[in-house]
Amino acid sequence: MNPDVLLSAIIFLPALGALLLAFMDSRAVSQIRAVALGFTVATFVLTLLLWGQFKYGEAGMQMLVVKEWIPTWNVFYRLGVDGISLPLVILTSLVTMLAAVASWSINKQHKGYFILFLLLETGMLGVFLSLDFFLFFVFWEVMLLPMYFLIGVWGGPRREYAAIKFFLYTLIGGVLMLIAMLMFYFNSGGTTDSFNLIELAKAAAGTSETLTSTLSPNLQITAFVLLFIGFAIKLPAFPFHTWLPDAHVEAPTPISMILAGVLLKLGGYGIIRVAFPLCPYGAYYAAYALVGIGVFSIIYGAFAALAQTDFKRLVAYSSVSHMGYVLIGLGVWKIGEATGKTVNPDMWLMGINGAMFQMIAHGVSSAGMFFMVGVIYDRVHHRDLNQFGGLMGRMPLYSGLAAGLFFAGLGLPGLCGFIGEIFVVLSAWNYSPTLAIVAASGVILTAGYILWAMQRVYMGSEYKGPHSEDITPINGRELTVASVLLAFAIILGVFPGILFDMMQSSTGALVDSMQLGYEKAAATLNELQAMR
Amino acid sequence: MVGETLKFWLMIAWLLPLAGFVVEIFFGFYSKNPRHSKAAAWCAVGCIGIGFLCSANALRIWGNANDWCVLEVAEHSNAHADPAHSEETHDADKALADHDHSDADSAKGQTAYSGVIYTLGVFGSLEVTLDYYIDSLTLVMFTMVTLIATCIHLFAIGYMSDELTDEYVDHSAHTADGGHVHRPGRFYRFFAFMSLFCFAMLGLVLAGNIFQVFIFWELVGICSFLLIGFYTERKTASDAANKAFIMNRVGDFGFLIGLMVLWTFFGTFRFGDTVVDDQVVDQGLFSMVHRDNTGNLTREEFTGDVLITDTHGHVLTNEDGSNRQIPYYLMVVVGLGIFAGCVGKSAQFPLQTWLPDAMEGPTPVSALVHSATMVAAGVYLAGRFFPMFVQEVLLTIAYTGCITLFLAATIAMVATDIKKVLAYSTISQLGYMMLGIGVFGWAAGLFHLITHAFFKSLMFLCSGSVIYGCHHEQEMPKMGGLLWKMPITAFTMLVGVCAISGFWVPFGLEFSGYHSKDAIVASALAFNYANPAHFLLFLIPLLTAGITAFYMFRMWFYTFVGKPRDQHVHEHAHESPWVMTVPLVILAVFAWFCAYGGESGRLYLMLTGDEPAHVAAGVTAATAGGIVLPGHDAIHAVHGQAGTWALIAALSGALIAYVLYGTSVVNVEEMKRQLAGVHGFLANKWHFDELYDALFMKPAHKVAAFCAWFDGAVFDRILHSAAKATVIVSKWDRVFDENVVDGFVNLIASATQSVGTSLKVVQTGRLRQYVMFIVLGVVALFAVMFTTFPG
Amino acid sequence: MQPDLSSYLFIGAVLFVCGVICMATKRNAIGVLMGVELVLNGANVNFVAFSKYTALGLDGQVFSLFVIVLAAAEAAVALAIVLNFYNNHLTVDVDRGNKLKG
Amino acid sequence: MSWFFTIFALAACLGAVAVVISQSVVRMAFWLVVSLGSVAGLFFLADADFIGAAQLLIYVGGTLVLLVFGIMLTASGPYMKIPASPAETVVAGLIGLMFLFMVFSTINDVDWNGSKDRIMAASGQTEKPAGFDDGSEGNTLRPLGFALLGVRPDVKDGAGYLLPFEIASVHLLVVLIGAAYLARAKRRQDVA
Repeated sequence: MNPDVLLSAIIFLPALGALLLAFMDSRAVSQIRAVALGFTVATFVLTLLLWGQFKYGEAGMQMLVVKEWIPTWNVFYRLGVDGISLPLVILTSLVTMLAAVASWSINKQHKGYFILFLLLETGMLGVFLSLDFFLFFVFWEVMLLPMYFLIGVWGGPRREYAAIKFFLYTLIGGVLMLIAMLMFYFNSGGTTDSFNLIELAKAAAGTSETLTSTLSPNLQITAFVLLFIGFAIKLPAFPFHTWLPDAHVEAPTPISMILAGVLLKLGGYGIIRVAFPLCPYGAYYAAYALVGIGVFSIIYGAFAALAQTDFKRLVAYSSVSHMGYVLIGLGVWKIGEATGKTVNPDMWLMGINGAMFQMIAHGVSSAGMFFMVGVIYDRVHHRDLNQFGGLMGRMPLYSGLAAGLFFAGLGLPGLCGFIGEIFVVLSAWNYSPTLAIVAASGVILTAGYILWAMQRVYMGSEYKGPHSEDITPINGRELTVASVLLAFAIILGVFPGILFDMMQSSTGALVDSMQLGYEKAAATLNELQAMR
Repeated sequence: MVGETLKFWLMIAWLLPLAGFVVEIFFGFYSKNPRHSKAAAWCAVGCIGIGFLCSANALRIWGNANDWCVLEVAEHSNAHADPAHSEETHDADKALADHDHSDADSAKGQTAYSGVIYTLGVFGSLEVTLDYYIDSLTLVMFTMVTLIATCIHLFAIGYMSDELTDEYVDHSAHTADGGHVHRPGRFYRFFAFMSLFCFAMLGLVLAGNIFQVFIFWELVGICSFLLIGFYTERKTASDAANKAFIMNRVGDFGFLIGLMVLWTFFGTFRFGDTVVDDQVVDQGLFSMVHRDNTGNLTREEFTGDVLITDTHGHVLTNEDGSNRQIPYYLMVVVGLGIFAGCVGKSAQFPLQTWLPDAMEGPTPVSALVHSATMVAAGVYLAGRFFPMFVQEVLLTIAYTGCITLFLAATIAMVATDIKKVLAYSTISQLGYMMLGIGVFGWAAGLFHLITHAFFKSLMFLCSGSVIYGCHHEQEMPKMGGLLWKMPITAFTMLVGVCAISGFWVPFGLEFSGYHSKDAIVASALAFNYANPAHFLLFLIPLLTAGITAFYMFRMWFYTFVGKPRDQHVHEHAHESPWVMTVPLVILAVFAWFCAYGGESGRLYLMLTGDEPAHVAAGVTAATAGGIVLPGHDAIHAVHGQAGTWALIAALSGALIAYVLYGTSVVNVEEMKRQLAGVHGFLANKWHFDELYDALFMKPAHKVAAFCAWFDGAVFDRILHSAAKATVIVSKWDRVFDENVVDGFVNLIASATQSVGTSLKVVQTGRLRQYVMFIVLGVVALFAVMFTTFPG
Repeated sequence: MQPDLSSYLFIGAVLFVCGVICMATKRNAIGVLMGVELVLNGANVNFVAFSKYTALGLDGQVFSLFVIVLAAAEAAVALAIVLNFYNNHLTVDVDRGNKLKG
Repeated sequence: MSWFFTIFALAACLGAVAVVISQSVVRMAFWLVVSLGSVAGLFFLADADFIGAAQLLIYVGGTLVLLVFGIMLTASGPYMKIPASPAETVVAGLIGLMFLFMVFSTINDVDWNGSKDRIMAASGQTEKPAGFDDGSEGNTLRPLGFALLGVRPDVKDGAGYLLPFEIASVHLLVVLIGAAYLARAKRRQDVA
């Protein structure tokens, strides 16, 4: 298919579905579900098509689409895909599709739910595919609103609180990003390429032909900090994470799946696509903070998870813990003080690849974990860890699948969680032995809270909570979702090369360009000092 | 070429159990009659049995390819070896039987093969792969694991047969109302997990790099978790499963640190060099560190850093021309890190507490996972990674092993649960192996690993048979006098007990444990002679050899002889069916004879065929730590002496056990009362569980609670107060808005209105007046104009 | 006395003032209308005078022409309004139409 | 010539004054005719023959007739004379006189010839526009016609009045319709 059409179709097909749903009778629930599911499946097929057309080994952007949008402000409709965004796009459409299947459990206002759901998918895919900073920002915000309503209307008892908390946090992040965006725009002269992420990145590395003026090293630091906070909120990293447990706990199951499976990845993606290439010097400057925050998030999230009694909250904190690895992997950039060159750049490359893998892996495993929590919640309507037990006997198949997905989250080899974590940790010693050791100790805590939770829920002699009579074996629909996720977890865990092959050219190019960018900024600083 | 063939056969042996797992778990669940069919069990037995045949075949191919040079060379130096009696001793030798020994003088060719199975990820020059590394140790381990696993699978068909029901009553699991748990049987699931375990264990052995070892390390861990927690309804079982996994993770944390250092400084995980057409294509770790002729690592003169070399011993350089090197202390960290993993897996001090609890799993699991294979994997890894260990690490290993073997043996003396006795004995024996490796008796440690695997799995199966025959009664105080109720079990168990005690029998029919334990004690003695400061490393194992014999015979006497202590148990006891006794007999044969010939026997020679190069000569020059390590000759010299001491210790231990438990000369209960303090201390396992609970578990939960509290109380409070502040500000804003801003607007409005009202009167509505006003206005305007701008 | 610009302007002024007074004093709506006509004529006289005596040229005449046309139109509409007013109030007294009184 | 001017001027002024003074509407109409007709005469004297003709035709012949029709339609008995209050009359007269005085003084103060020269100098004209009071032309009809059609032969680069002319025509049409609508006979409604 023509790339212009394909990329736009991937983004806007769900929106089209939402439009179609708007004209349907709101009482025709099964048709609404079928149409919504149909559109998500179609989108998934399109992303697979995209994968088919993707050329391995090319470092740059592929299937570029450039159309004028708001010429007065130099805003363009720029789309493209590379090895970094492609896996995330596929993950998004996959998780959304599965979440659509999981949405059968939604029991009110189906029409509105699915319309918002599909709009959300459009926003997410748009963020991953857009290459124009403004367009990126627009899609970023487009995502926000449906999510707000999905939590606020279809959520649990404290849904309004959670929704507003989520909304405010993300909005603050968006505002910080907006400031940074304008910094870049005006510092690069406000020309036609001033919103072009690719050219801005090239300009930072000093290889751009169209943009010559860039941020000074000090401004780069400011811009990076702004962008980083914006993305760290989404990630979520340690001091900005408190929206996550509330949002997850209150959101309905499929929305939790999307939140954990896709939305958190936007933070990591933003760092790797925007913050890093656009301000390499700032990135290096803040690298220690990045890794430090990542390590702290791992330990803190794991400890917090250990103390939870709400099943879903535990899984939510496990997300905080797991996403810490992403920050570590991205940040392990060490520059020799004497040489000014990167020490062991391959280690950093490995860290970035590991971080990317961790994002995908976490997308699969945490979506699975949330779904598994949702399955049992649909039956017994509570999530108190101390009131479960004995599910292994009552729902053996469900428990088996859940065990698989939880093991994936625990980082068991052969399942997806392992590869990302271990590669990140392996790359960390080169950067800082202390932080690496602390990060590695996370394996103990992770095992602790996951196994303890599994023991309380699945093992034991009998079920201890209310609604014991409602515990029925897993049904076909739930089985499909869970087994697809588990299958992906196994495939990714056994053949991680599938992902690494896809992204290694792009990540390699990123590492190279950032090193160039750092050297350029360092040269500027030296000149300044020489002048003084 | 040979490497490819070996890889082919071993891969089959490795992957068949995985296929078996998939079939069993799905077939078991979806088959028509999952609760009554033994098909899953036969499938599992088939898979692992074929795996055994493949391994044996691979061993044969390997031997043929290098003309059994391992054995030939050895025969020249050990004249008293006797190949004529070798047939029944070891499976490898069966293949040997058809072989012609004409090529005895040929030099030792290539015996280790390694290569890539597939790539996990490539990052610039870094490459993470799944490799295979096949040498004599791999092959012996493969054969041993598959053989024992086959026997145990067979045994388990009988042992687990009461799971073949729709309504299994678990007497150990209680519901809230005091009843027993009723559940469907889970026969197929057990065998599926067992198959998965076999896959993971074989993968661990086949692994060609340390990272891959870590992968399968974790996988065997999770299989162990699943199998320990097989009776998920029992709280004790799930607790034990968690404990096992988490304590292993503590060890793996160290393992991971070792991996990180290796990866950062060496950039590879491979063990050996990958050789294609006599060219080294990928250099492995073992050739990256070079040892000089004293057996020490080549180090940089001033900094003392260890130099990293290529296969020929030339120092590799970085891009900027400096030498590639790793600080010496990091070599210690690597060694200790990897060893930490071994400590966790092999239940060494201080992570030993999980293994006794792991006995909650079904007995075949204890036999396979927690005695013969998985727990021995730690020793295997220590042996495999031996070339990278420096003296400090070896000393740590030795002391860890020494502490462990004594600790566990003392606890075993007072344990009453038959499986717990065996579990502590396992820990103790693993300590022996570690000690052997630590005192440079590389071959001795691994030798004991193999022999121990046979006799300990045998004893576990025997205990399983007893438990099965006594209807799941595990407490020895309730047994007694079972000798003629279940004779096969009793006598095979006696073989195991003698083997572990290391009894000598004339005419070369010594029990296998005699050879292997002798080797370890000899190494320790040689080490003691070389480093007199570390005399405890010899004395304690020697003493413990006596304790071992004591508690083992205590167990045997307790169980099988004397008067029946529980009439009910005794009356219902019966011998197990053939499917359980046949494996016992097979294993008993191996437990007795597998080490036939001792250090000139086939097994030992096979095992040491690919011994690390520097082991034979020892480390002759002391380094800063002052440790000198004995070579082969030094060990050989003290062999007879050590063997005698060990035998005396074992015999006296057995004698004391007979006096105490075999006869009624001494009242044991009375003794127990008199030594209540010691007994209680030992029975409470030296209070390690309480200690760890207070040291780690409680603080961890405290910290966790703090983190959770912190989130709610600090972050959310900040957030909420920010929100409240916003609300207050907005309230004030409202007041301001309503009073000031609105007031101003209202003022303007009312002023306008009053002006309008006052001007209203002018608005008469009368046309003519308007005209007048206009005219007046014009006139006035002009008048003003003329007066203001005259002229 | 030859007429000059000023004399025309004087005449225009007289007409204008008469028209204004007419508008101001007459209560009859039609009288008011007549006043308007006078005012317009006064203006016209000025236009024509400027046309003749100044550099304005023909433009003054064109303007006066438009004034005449507009005056006619205005008269027509005003009369129609007056008739409407008469229909509604049965009088033409403009003082009766004081609905706009504030 | 000056005689004629004096006569017409007096007639116009007196007629206007008479309009103001008359109490009867009909008389007022009569005096208006006199006044406007005189103004037409003044136009002729000022060489504005077409305007004079138009004054006669449209004002005297059209508008005044219209007014008379209006008077006839509305002049029912009591409304022929609606006397104003004497005070009003006095005030109006005073104000009117002030106004008159003001205008007169203004006219006298202005230096008309000087201003004419200044205007001509500013607009770059040296002569009076050609084709206006040129005897051979005889009248202003032709240049007016051209001017209304957008052509100005008398002024260099001058713009015509085609657009205002057209607007006026449309305006007249609208007025026609509007007047007809407003004045149409309606059914009587209650005067409440």
